[in-house]
Amino acid sequence: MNIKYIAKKTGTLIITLLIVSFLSFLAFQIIPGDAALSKLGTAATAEKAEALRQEMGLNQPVLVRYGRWLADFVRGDMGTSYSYSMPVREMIGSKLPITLAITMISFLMILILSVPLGLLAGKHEGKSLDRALTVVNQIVMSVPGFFLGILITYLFGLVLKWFVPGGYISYTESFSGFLIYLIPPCIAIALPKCAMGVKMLRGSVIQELQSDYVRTAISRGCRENTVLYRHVLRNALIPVLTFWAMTIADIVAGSIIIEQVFTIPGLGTMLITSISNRDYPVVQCIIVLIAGLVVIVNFIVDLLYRRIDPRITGQ
Amino acid sequence: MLEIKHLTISFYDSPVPDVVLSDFSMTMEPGEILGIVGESGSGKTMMALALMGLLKKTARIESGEILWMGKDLLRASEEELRSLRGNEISMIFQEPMTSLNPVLPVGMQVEESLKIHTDMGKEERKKKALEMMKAAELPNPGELYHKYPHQLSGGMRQRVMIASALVLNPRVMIADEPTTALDVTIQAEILKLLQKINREKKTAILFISHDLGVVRKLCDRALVMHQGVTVEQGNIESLFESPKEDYTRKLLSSIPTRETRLRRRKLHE
Amino acid sequence: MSDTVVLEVRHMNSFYKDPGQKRQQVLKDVSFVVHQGEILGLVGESGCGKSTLSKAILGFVKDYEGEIIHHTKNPQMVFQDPFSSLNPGKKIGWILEEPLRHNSRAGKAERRQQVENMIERVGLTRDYLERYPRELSGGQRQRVSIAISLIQGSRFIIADEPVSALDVTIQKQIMELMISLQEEMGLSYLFISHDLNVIYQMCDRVIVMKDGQIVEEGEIEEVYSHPKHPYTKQLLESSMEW
Amino acid sequence: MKRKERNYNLILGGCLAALMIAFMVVGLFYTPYDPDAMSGPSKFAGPSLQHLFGCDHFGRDIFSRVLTGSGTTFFVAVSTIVIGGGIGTLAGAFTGYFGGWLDEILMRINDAVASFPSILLALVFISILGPGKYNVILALGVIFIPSFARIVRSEFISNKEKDYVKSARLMGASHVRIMFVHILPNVVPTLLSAIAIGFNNAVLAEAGMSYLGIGVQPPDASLGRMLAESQTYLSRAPWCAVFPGLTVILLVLGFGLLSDGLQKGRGSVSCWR
Repeated sequence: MNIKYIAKKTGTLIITLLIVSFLSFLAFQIIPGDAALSKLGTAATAEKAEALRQEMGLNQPVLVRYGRWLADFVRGDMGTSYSYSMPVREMIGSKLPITLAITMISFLMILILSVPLGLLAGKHEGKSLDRALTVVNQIVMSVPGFFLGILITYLFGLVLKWFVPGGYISYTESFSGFLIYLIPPCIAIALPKCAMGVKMLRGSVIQELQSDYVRTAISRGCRENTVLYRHVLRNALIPVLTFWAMTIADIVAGSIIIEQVFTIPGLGTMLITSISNRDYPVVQCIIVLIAGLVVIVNFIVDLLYRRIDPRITGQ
Repeated sequence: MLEIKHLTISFYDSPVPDVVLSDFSMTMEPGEILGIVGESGSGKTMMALALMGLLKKTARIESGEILWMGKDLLRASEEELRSLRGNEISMIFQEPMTSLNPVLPVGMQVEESLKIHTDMGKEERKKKALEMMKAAELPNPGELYHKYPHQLSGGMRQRVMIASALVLNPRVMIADEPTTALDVTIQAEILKLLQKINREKKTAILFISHDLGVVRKLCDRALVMHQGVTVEQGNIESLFESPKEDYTRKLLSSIPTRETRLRRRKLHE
Repeated sequence: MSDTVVLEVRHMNSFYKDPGQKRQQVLKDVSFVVHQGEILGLVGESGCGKSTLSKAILGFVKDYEGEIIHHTKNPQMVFQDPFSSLNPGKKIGWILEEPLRHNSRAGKAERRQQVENMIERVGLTRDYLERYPRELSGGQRQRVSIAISLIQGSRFIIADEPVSALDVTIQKQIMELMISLQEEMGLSYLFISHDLNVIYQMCDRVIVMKDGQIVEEGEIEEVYSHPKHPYTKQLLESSMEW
Repeated sequence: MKRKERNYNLILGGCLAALMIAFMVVGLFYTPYDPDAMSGPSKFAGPSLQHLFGCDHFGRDIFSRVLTGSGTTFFVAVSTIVIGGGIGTLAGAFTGYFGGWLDEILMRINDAVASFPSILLALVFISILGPGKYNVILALGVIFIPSFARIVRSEFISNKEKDYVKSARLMGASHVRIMFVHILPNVVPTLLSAIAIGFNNAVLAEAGMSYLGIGVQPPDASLGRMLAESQTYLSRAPWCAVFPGLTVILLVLGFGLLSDGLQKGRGSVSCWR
């Protein structure tokens, strides 16, 4: 029934992806210095550099180069790393599952924790339970994820010895060991975001509880919980949905830092090394991938919005 | 049927409690239309909300009784109150747009009371809801059943509210300024509908309004309120024809009518 | 009775474009005049185009066809919602003085004098000048709105549902104030309302609008006792009956 | 009318934020020890009266280093807010007030930029500009423009629709006067709250980037870098991590509460980063 709407949204999605990838591409074209020079390193001479520029197509207009790069990218050729002289695709391919796993686990943690707590706090607004939660929330929210990571490493890794800091287990070795090792870093990412999620949902529930339709529901004889779950929850989730979409993007960004704390060799670690090495093809590829992820998440949220809120029409 | 005795309500929003309703008493008989008239801040809405148990947390009932069939609702358990709401007493509000849940289809909201208070099956509920929507003079109930509130006009939304309030055939319906947000022509239709319902279903209506003209035409009896105090009460005729209190007189003389005018007209030829 | 005209509206058409939807005509060939010293009522239900019309007359809406000719300087407006028509962050005195800062060469003391005179003219005392809008009641704010519209010496005022948000007793006071000012100063009003009784009490002539068109126009008594258009009849009946 | 309840968020947040600002400003001018002076004997010394926060692996006084580090953080955060908030407010005011196609285009760009995590965008900037204090300021400043622009714009749009703006037009006030004399003062509470959150985001972003080694570079001291260095000696000297971390937490907590307090009673749940 909504095929037209979805088709329209998909069209917008593709255009956005094109723009975002073009901007990312462009950003790395204006880097001071010359890709050919950085690739040649100390062996650079004027002639060699010129020849390499020809070979790499650096003398052609930006749009042509973008088109070529995009075509290659879509075909799976994501360029070659300057530092390691190996295809970026291979380098990234093995790291991507790690970052994806971190993102998914953290996001699940956030959902599982923040929805019940947010509802609970909102329902009991002003009571001691809500006040205690709010205070804890406010403090947890202020802890930077990487510092939380350090604290967790110290307390649970070094003092309690529940896990071995730095003892990363690759998913090719043992998948369960891999997942277990990811739990502490995911907690470090999830907790502050979770606190924000609770705050958002609490605020949203409180606001919705004051609305007129709640009064109507009570006047029909609804129980408190029926009011909360049948009437309020769906309305309260509408503003929180945007927050969740942003959270996924934030988790990916947060994982870049947390990977450093727990020495996990994921995309983030590679991104940081590549930035320090000025290994632009790798940096560019990772940025484009993350940007793509953000755009796609927003696309999904848009579709979800329409499912949850009948007022949104497909204009 | 319904009797309120010496009801006093205060708000505790500020350090000094604010009395919004003081020593309010009234009775209501089955099948009558009782009007409560007053300007903003007269406490008329607070009284209705207290009746339904819908007061804000910062409001407190200081004293008094609300007797329903002889039983004091203020001392009743939450469960007992709940079984009355939507079943014996129901309510419609001023803003039909915000009073309906925006994310639920209209049909579901009309039949919600049935779901709560009866053990009717899905089909039976739907049948009853459609019947009620028809009684509320909604065109095309079958189609409207699946629509959402934002797809309806203001007048239709208020009809949906009325249908949902009457679906269990309650003894009393409280109508809090039900036509204030509507255009004159729509207002007239809704008021006619209320009158028809009162006549056909014998539903008593507690009609709260600031509009004396409407109260005069619709109600059997009325109460005039001012700043939380009942100024005067009685049947419509005596209240409007021979008001005893100054405030009532002032209120009556302020209504814009077509019998008086405030200035001499200028004529252009 | 002078026949000087203060406002002419000729063959006005206005369109509204919904994003993605078709163009809708909000005003259809609307023409009328307001005479010096008269109160012209404009009645209609929500969506009939009255607010577009008033906005266009004051230049807030520029997207229209036709002619709007003012024969007075500085036409002003009294708004419906007294809570939003006064800047919440400024004192009444500051707000009242603002038009003088732009339009008069008077010095500070002189401006202050004018402001004080005006606030008393609309039935408030000088100490209101030091208050914020939120400290005033609806009726008092509407008095301030009227003062603002008059302080520049305007002779023509559009009053857009000026008493609709008020309680009846306050409503009457504001209507009486508007009438006494009108008589003293020889003002002309375009008085917009949805309440036929209010229009009846205030106005000399009335225009009935429906779906962007003027369906009936004439002297109050004539229109109210012998309505010609079926819509006018329906309106009158709805409000008579209730 | 109501709202007599005490605004604890505002009081507590205000005090904490003021305390932290004082701490950071002091850090710009004064430290009890030279933050870079190494000392063999006090290597890994625990917290004591001489060294309140203890010493690190070079025997440097952590209290002094936290002071200068916070000073740097303060400088970066304030400069970021000045750039982002200043340009963002102007852009938001003009686009919100006038609307039109320029507004459309700017908001599309805004939406796109704002849906990306600021750290990620900062990484892109840094990978292009190179690390360092001023590049961090530039990167964060530019990245924060859209958030401010969006907030100010939506406030201007909702104010623009109010009758008092029409009334001001009828009074003869010019557009610029309406924007900055009539509307802007009503936007200030929201703007202050946004500034508090923006400050927090700047602090967190700077700390994160410095932790990764691509933010503030030595010799500038920075809390993030201290945290990164402390990790190697975590089991031996946890205080090397705890005190810089605690400083960041208190800072963020203070400004977070402040922002909440400023927003209280305004009904909006902030969704901002």
